[in-house]
Amino acid sequence: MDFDFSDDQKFLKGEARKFLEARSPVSAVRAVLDDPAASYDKALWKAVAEQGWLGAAIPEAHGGLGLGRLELCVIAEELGRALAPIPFASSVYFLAEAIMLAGSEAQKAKWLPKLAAGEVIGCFATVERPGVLTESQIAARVEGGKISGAKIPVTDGDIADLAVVLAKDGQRSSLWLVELAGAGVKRETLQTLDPTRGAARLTFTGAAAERLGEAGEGMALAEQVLNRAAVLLAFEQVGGAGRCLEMAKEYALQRYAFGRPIGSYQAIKHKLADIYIKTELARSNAYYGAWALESGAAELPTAAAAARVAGCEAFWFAAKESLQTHGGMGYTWEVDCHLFYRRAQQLGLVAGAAKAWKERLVSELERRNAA
Amino acid sequence: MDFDFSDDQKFLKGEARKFLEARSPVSAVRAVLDDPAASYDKALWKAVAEQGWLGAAIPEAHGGLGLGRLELCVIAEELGRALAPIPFASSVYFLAEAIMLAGSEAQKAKWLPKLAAGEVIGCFATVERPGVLTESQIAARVEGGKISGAKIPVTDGDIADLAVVLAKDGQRSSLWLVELAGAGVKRETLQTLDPTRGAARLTFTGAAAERLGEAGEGMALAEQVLNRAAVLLAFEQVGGAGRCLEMAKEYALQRYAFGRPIGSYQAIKHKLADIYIKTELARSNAYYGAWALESGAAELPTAAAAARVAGCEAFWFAAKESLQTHGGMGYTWEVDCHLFYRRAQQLGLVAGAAKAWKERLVSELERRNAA
Amino acid sequence: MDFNDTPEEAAYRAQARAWLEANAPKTRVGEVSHDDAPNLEASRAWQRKKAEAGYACITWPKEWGGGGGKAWQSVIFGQEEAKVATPVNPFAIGLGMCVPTVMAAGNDADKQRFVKPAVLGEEIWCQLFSEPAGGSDVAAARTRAIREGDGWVINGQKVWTSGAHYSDFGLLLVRTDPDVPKHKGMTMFWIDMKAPGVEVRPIHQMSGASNFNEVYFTDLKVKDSQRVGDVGEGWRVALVTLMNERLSVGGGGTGSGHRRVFKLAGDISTLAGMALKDGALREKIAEWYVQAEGLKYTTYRTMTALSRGQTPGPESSISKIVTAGLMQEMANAALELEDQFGIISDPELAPLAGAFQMSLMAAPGLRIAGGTDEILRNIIAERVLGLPQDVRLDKDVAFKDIPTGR
Amino acid sequence: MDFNDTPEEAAYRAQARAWLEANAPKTRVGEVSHDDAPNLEASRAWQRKKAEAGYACITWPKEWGGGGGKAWQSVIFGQEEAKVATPVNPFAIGLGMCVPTVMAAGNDADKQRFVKPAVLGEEIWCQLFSEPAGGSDVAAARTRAIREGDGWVINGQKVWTSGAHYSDFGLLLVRTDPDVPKHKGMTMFWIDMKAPGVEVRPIHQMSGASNFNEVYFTDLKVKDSQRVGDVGEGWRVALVTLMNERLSVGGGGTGSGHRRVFKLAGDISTLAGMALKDGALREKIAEWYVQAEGLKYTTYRTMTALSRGQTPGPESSISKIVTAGLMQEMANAALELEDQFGIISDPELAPLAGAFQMSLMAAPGLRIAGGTDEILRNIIAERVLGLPQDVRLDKDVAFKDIPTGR
Repeated sequence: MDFDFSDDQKFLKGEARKFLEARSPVSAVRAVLDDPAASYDKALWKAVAEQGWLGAAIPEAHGGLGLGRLELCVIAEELGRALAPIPFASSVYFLAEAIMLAGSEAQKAKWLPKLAAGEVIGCFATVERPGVLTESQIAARVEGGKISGAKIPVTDGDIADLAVVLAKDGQRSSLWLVELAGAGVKRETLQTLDPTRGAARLTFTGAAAERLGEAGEGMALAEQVLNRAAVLLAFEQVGGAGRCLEMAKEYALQRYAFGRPIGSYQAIKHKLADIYIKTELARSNAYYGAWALESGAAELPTAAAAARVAGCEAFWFAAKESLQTHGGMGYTWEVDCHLFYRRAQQLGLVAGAAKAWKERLVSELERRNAA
Repeated sequence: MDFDFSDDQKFLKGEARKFLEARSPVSAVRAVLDDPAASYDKALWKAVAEQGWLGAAIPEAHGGLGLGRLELCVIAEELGRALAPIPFASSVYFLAEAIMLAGSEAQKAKWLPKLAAGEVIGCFATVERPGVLTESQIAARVEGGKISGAKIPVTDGDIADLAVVLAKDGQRSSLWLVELAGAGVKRETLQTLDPTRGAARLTFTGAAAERLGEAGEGMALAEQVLNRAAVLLAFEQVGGAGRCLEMAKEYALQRYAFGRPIGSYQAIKHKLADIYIKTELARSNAYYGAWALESGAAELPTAAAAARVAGCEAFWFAAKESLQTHGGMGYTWEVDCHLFYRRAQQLGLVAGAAKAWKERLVSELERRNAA
Repeated sequence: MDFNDTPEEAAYRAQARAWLEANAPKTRVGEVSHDDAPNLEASRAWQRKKAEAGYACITWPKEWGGGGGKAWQSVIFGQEEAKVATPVNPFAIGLGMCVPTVMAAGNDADKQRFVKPAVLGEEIWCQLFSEPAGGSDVAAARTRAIREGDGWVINGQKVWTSGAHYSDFGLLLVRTDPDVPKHKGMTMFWIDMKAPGVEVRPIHQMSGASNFNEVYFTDLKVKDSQRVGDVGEGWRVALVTLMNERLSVGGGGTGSGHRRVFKLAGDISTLAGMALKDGALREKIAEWYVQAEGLKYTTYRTMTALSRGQTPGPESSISKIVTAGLMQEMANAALELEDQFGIISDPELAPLAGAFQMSLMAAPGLRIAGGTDEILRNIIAERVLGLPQDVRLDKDVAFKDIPTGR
Repeated sequence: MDFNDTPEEAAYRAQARAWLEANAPKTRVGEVSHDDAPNLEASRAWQRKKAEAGYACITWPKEWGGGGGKAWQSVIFGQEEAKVATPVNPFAIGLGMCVPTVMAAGNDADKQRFVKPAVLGEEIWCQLFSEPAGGSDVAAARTRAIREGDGWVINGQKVWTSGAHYSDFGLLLVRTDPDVPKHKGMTMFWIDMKAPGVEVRPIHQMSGASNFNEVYFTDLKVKDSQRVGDVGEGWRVALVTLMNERLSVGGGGTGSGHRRVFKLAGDISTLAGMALKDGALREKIAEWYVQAEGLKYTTYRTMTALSRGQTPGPESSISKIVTAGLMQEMANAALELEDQFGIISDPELAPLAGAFQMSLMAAPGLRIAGGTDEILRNIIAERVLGLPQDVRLDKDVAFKDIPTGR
C-alpha cells in the first residue's frame, strides 16, 4: 500500500507553490480580471513553460519532461490554489491529452513539442448549446476537410492556436484538429462568470480540419479526454478549496465581533469543519483518480467521475461558505472571495457539471454490478 | 384575507390540548409501546369518541357534529403533538372520508353514525408490496362479491372492524368495503418501527366485499382520499414537530456542559432555529391545504402534496435533531425522543412517502403550467 | 379561513385600485444605484401624489402627513401598488426607519421640521449605523463625537449605507464616551449629508454593482440640537430604528424562482433526456416550491394578524434566511442544467437573459445584508425560542478595553 | 502511488494469511451484549492463539507479550483477519485504551500484574469515564473518592460503559478534590469489577438493544496502590486514554450502504418506474458513493503514512461524523423507496431482511457515541484547523462552584 505521492512529487509540489506565490500572486489574477482586453497572464504562461510544466507528462521524445500524470496532479493542485490565469487546462489536460490519446505519430511529432514549449495554446471545442452534450445535438460538419458550424462556449478559444473540435462528417462525429489562425475561423470573446479564464464562440466557415483519431469515434474519444481532464481539474478544485479554507480561517482569527474572534463561535467553527471534511473527501477521491489515470486502470471512468463529483462539491461549498465567513467584506470587489467563487463555477462547469458526472458514475457502477 | 383559524377553532384547539395532556400523557403512549398485546389505547379511544372528535366533520344528519375540516385540522395537530396511540387517522381521515367521498346514501347512513360514535374502527388497505402503489401491481380480486388477496401493511388492520380495500373485478380496480369480523379474513399483526400505531397483513379468502363508489374508479378515488388524509396528517406532523422543538428547547435550557446550558452554544441554537424554520414552513403549507380541503378547491391536489412534503420534512428533521440535542440520553429507551422518531417515520410513510408526493406535486404543476 | 377580502377590505381595495389606475405613472424606473443614475424626480412626484391622497405612510396620523389608516389598509394598498408600474422607492429607509426614530426620540422642533417633508418625498434619509469594524456587531460603533463648545465634532467612517449618495439627511450613531460599556456610550444625531466633512464613496460589490456606500466624516460639525435622544442613549434610540430593518430587507422574489427553473428545464436536456423529465430536478423543484409557497403563506398569516388588528407572530423572521439560501441553491442548480454553457453571463446569449447567472452573483449579498444567516439564526434562537445569549465578553467592560484583536 | 504491497509487505501478508488459514476458527460468534450472552471463551481462546504467535498487540514490545512489530504489520494483519471468521473482540477497549494507560502512567507492579494477562485475553477491561451529568464534558466527573486510612472510598455513577458486565477490571476516573478547578481535582484508579460496591446495570437503548451499561459505586473501597498516576493528575492520565477512543469508534460499514440501496432499488418501483432508473435516487447514490469511497481512500492515506513509518495526518478525524450521517440519510431514503411498506421492521418481511430499518434505529446512536457530531466538529475546528476554544466558564473556578443549573 503506497497511496500517496512520493517525496519527489511532494518536493515538486512545494517548489510549484513557491514559484506561483512569487509569479502568480492574486494581484496578477486581478490584473486579468480588471483588464477587459486581457484574458490570460502572458508572463506567467511563459514562465510556466520555462519550468517545463506544460510538458511534464509529455514524453521526452516529443520535447516533454517525460514525467508522469502524478507530477501533473501536484502541479494542478497548486495552479488551482493560485487561481493561475493561464490556458493550462485547455492546452495540457485537453489538447495535449487528446493528441497523446488519439493522435498519429505525425500529429504527435508536430504538436507535442510546441505544446511542451508553450508555443501553442490549445482549446477543446465540443459544445454548441445549453445542456449536456449529446451526439444528436452536434451540428458542426466537415466536408472535404473543411469544417463549418459554431462552438460555444470554448474556454480559451479567444487565445488558442489549435482547437480539438467535435464535428460530423458522416452520421457520427469525429475529433478534428483545426488551426485557428487559418481562414474560415471567427472568434468572439464571451462575457462569463470568471473573466480570469476567457472563453469564446468559435464560428467555422470552411476552415481546414485534420482528423484526430478514428473516424466516427468522436464522442468516445471526447469522453476519454474528459475523464483524464476531470482528474486533473479535481486537483485544481482541491487546491482552490484548500485556499478558501485557509482564507476563511485567517479571517476568522483576526476578525472580532462582540469582543471575541469570530473563529471562536461554533457557527463559524462548524462551517469551517464542514469545509475541511468535504475537502478531504475530495482529496481522497482525487488521489484515487490520479492512481487510475497514471496506471491506465480500467477503473478510470468511475474514478474520474468520483473525483469530479467530489471536487465540484468541495470547491463550490468552500468558495461560498468562505465568502459567507467574510461577511460584508466578502461581498466586496476588493476582497478576493469572489475570485474563488467565480473560479469554483468555472472549474465546475468547464468539463461538464457534476450533475452529468453523477449520472455517468452510476451508469458505470451499474455496468460493473452487471459484470 | 383571513388566512388563520377562527377564535372558535383556536378555542377548540386549546381544549383539545388540555384534554390530551390529561388523557394521553406520554406514559399512556408508552403503555401501548411496552405491551406487545396492546396496539391502541382503548380508554382514550372511548374518551375521544365522547368528545365527538370522531364525528367532527361528519354531518349531523349522520350523527356527527357537522363542523368542518378546519376543526378536524386543529384536533389533528393536537393528536400529533400528543402521539395519541389511537386509530384516529385510519377511522376518520381514511375510512370516514372515503365513505363521505364515494359512499351511497345507504352506506353513509349505515356507517357514519357508527364511526362518529367510535363503534367502528376503520382501515385503508391498498398496498401489497414494497414500493409506490400502482394499479398494475394490484393482485387482489373480487369475484361475485367475494374478495381474495393480501394487503400489507394495513395500519390498524389488526383492530379495525371495517376496511376500505382496493381490488380489481375487471381490468381496473375499485374500492370495496369489507367487514373484517366476517369469514374469509385473516389478520397477522406486523412488527413495525412504531408499535404505538399498529399494522397488520390482511389476507382475504372469499370475504364478502361491497363496492364503494364507481366501478373501475378505485385508483382515482384512493388518490382523492389520500389528498384529504395528507392534509390532516400534515397537521399531526406539525404538532409532532412542534413538540420535538419544545422538548429540545427544554433540555437545552436545563442541560449544562462546560459550565453553561447547552442552549447557549450556537451549534444547538442554530439547530433549533432550523427546526423552527422547517416547522413554520410546514405549518403555512398545512394551512393552505386546510383551506383547499375545507373549501373543496380545485387546488387540493397541489395543496395536499405541498402540505405532505413540508410536513414529512419538518417532523423527520425535528425528531432526529431533537434526539441529537438530547445527546446520549436521547438514545435511551427511557427518554421520549425515540417515540417521536418512530412516529415521524410512521406518519411519513403511512400515506406514501414524501418522495412520491414530490412527483405528484410536480406533475400537478406541469398540468397547471400547460393549462 | 379564506383568501377573500372582508366587505370592508374589498371596498378599500377597490378604491385604492381605482385611484392607482387613475394616478400611477405607466413606466417603471430603473433601480437607484451608482451604476444607473437615479431618476429621483419621478419618485418624488409619485410620493407626493400618494401623500396628498393619504396613501403615503397610511398608518401615520394625518397631522404628520400620513393617512390616519389601519395596518391592513397599508398592506392592501401595497399589494395593489405592486401590480402597477411605479417608480422605485428611495424613501423606504427614511420613512421605514429614520423618521419614525425622530418621531419617537427627537425633539418637537425636529419633528415639525422633518416629518412632513419626508412623507411628501421632498427629503430623503439614510441610516448611518454599520462600521467596518462592526458588521454584525452594530453596537461596536467607533465613529467618535467630541463636544466642542455648544456642539460636537465628528470623525470616523460608516459603511453599507444605502442611498447615501442621494440622501439629504442621515441618522448617525456615534460613540460619545469610550470609557463606559459599549451600549452606554453612544449617542444619536441627525446630520445634513451635504454638509462639509461628509464624504460619500460607492462600495464596489462582487456583482459589479454599487448599491451601497462608505461614508467618511472628517471634523464634521453638528449642533447639540441635532441630537436625537439624550447623550449616552444612542443604543436605545438605535434599537427603535433596527426593529424595522430586518423586516424591510425581507424576501426578494424567490417566489418566481422555481417557475424560472421550470422554464429553463423545458428546453434543455440532460444525459437522461429533457431536463424537466429528470427525477432529481423534479424533486428539487418540489422542495423549492414548498419552501417558496411556505414563505408566501407565512406572510399571509402575518397579514391576517394585521387585518385582525393583532400583532403578528415571529414567523416572519424566517423569510430572508430561507429566501437567500433558495436563491443561491436554485441559481447553482440552474447553471448545472445549462452545463458548460452556464458559465456564459451575457444576457444576449445566456438562457433566460442570464437571470440565474445574475442571481448566483447576487445571492451571497442577500445571505449577508441586513443580518447574516448566522445572526438571523441567533435572533430566532434568542428572541423567538428564548434560548440564552452566547457568552458576552463585551458587556461589562469599558468600550475602549473590549478586545478587538488590534 | 499504487495499491500493491511492497515485497516486504507482501511477504508479511502471505505469512499472516497462511497462519490465519491454519488457525482461525471457522465460525463467527454474535456480538457480546446483554441481549445475546457473550461467548467469551471462544474470544479468549482466539486472543491467546494470536498472542502466542505474536499477532496480538503486534506493535507492543515482546517482553509485554506483544509482537514487537511495526504499525504497518498490524494494519495488514487486521485486513487479513477481517477476511476470515473470527470471534468478536471484547479486548479492544482494554488493549486499545486501558492497558496502554496503565503502561504509560501505572506503577511497575501494576504493569507486571496486568499487561500480559490482558494481551493473552485472560482479563478484560472496561473504561469508566462518562457520567450522567457529564456526557461530552468528560472532565465534569462527579464520582467522588475520599481518603480513608491508606485507601479510598468511592461513591457515584458512571454511564455508557461498554462491556462492564463481562469485564474483570475497570479504569476509573474520579473526583478527589472539588475545591480546585475541574481539570486539577481528578485522580485515576484501576478497580476490580467484581468487588463489592460495584453494580452494573444495562442501558436500554431506543433500538431495543443494550450494548452499554450504567455502573454504580456504593462505598467501594480501593487501595491507594490502585492509583494510576498521581493524585490530582487524573485528567492528564485520562487524555492518554481518550486519544485512542475516537479512532476506535470509527467507521461502521457504510462502505456497503450504497450497494444495499442499489440492490433495493433494483426490485422496487416508484411512480416513474423502476427505482434504479429514478434520477433523484441515482444522484443520491452517486453522492453517497463518493463520500463512502472518500472515506475508504482516506483510511488508505492513513495506512500509507503508517507503512512509511510516518505519523498519519488528522484526516481520519472525519470518518465517524461522515459515516453516521450517511447511515441515517441512506436508511431514511431507503424507507422512502419502500414507501408504505417501509414501516415494517420484521426481518422476515422487510426488504434486505430489514437492514435499513435496523440502521435507521442505530444511526442516532452512532451520531452520538464517542463524540457527538457537534463535539467532533469542535475537535476538527480546534485541533486540526487551530481555531480558538469557545469561551470557557468552567476553567478557573473551583469545581464545586461551576454552574450546573441545579
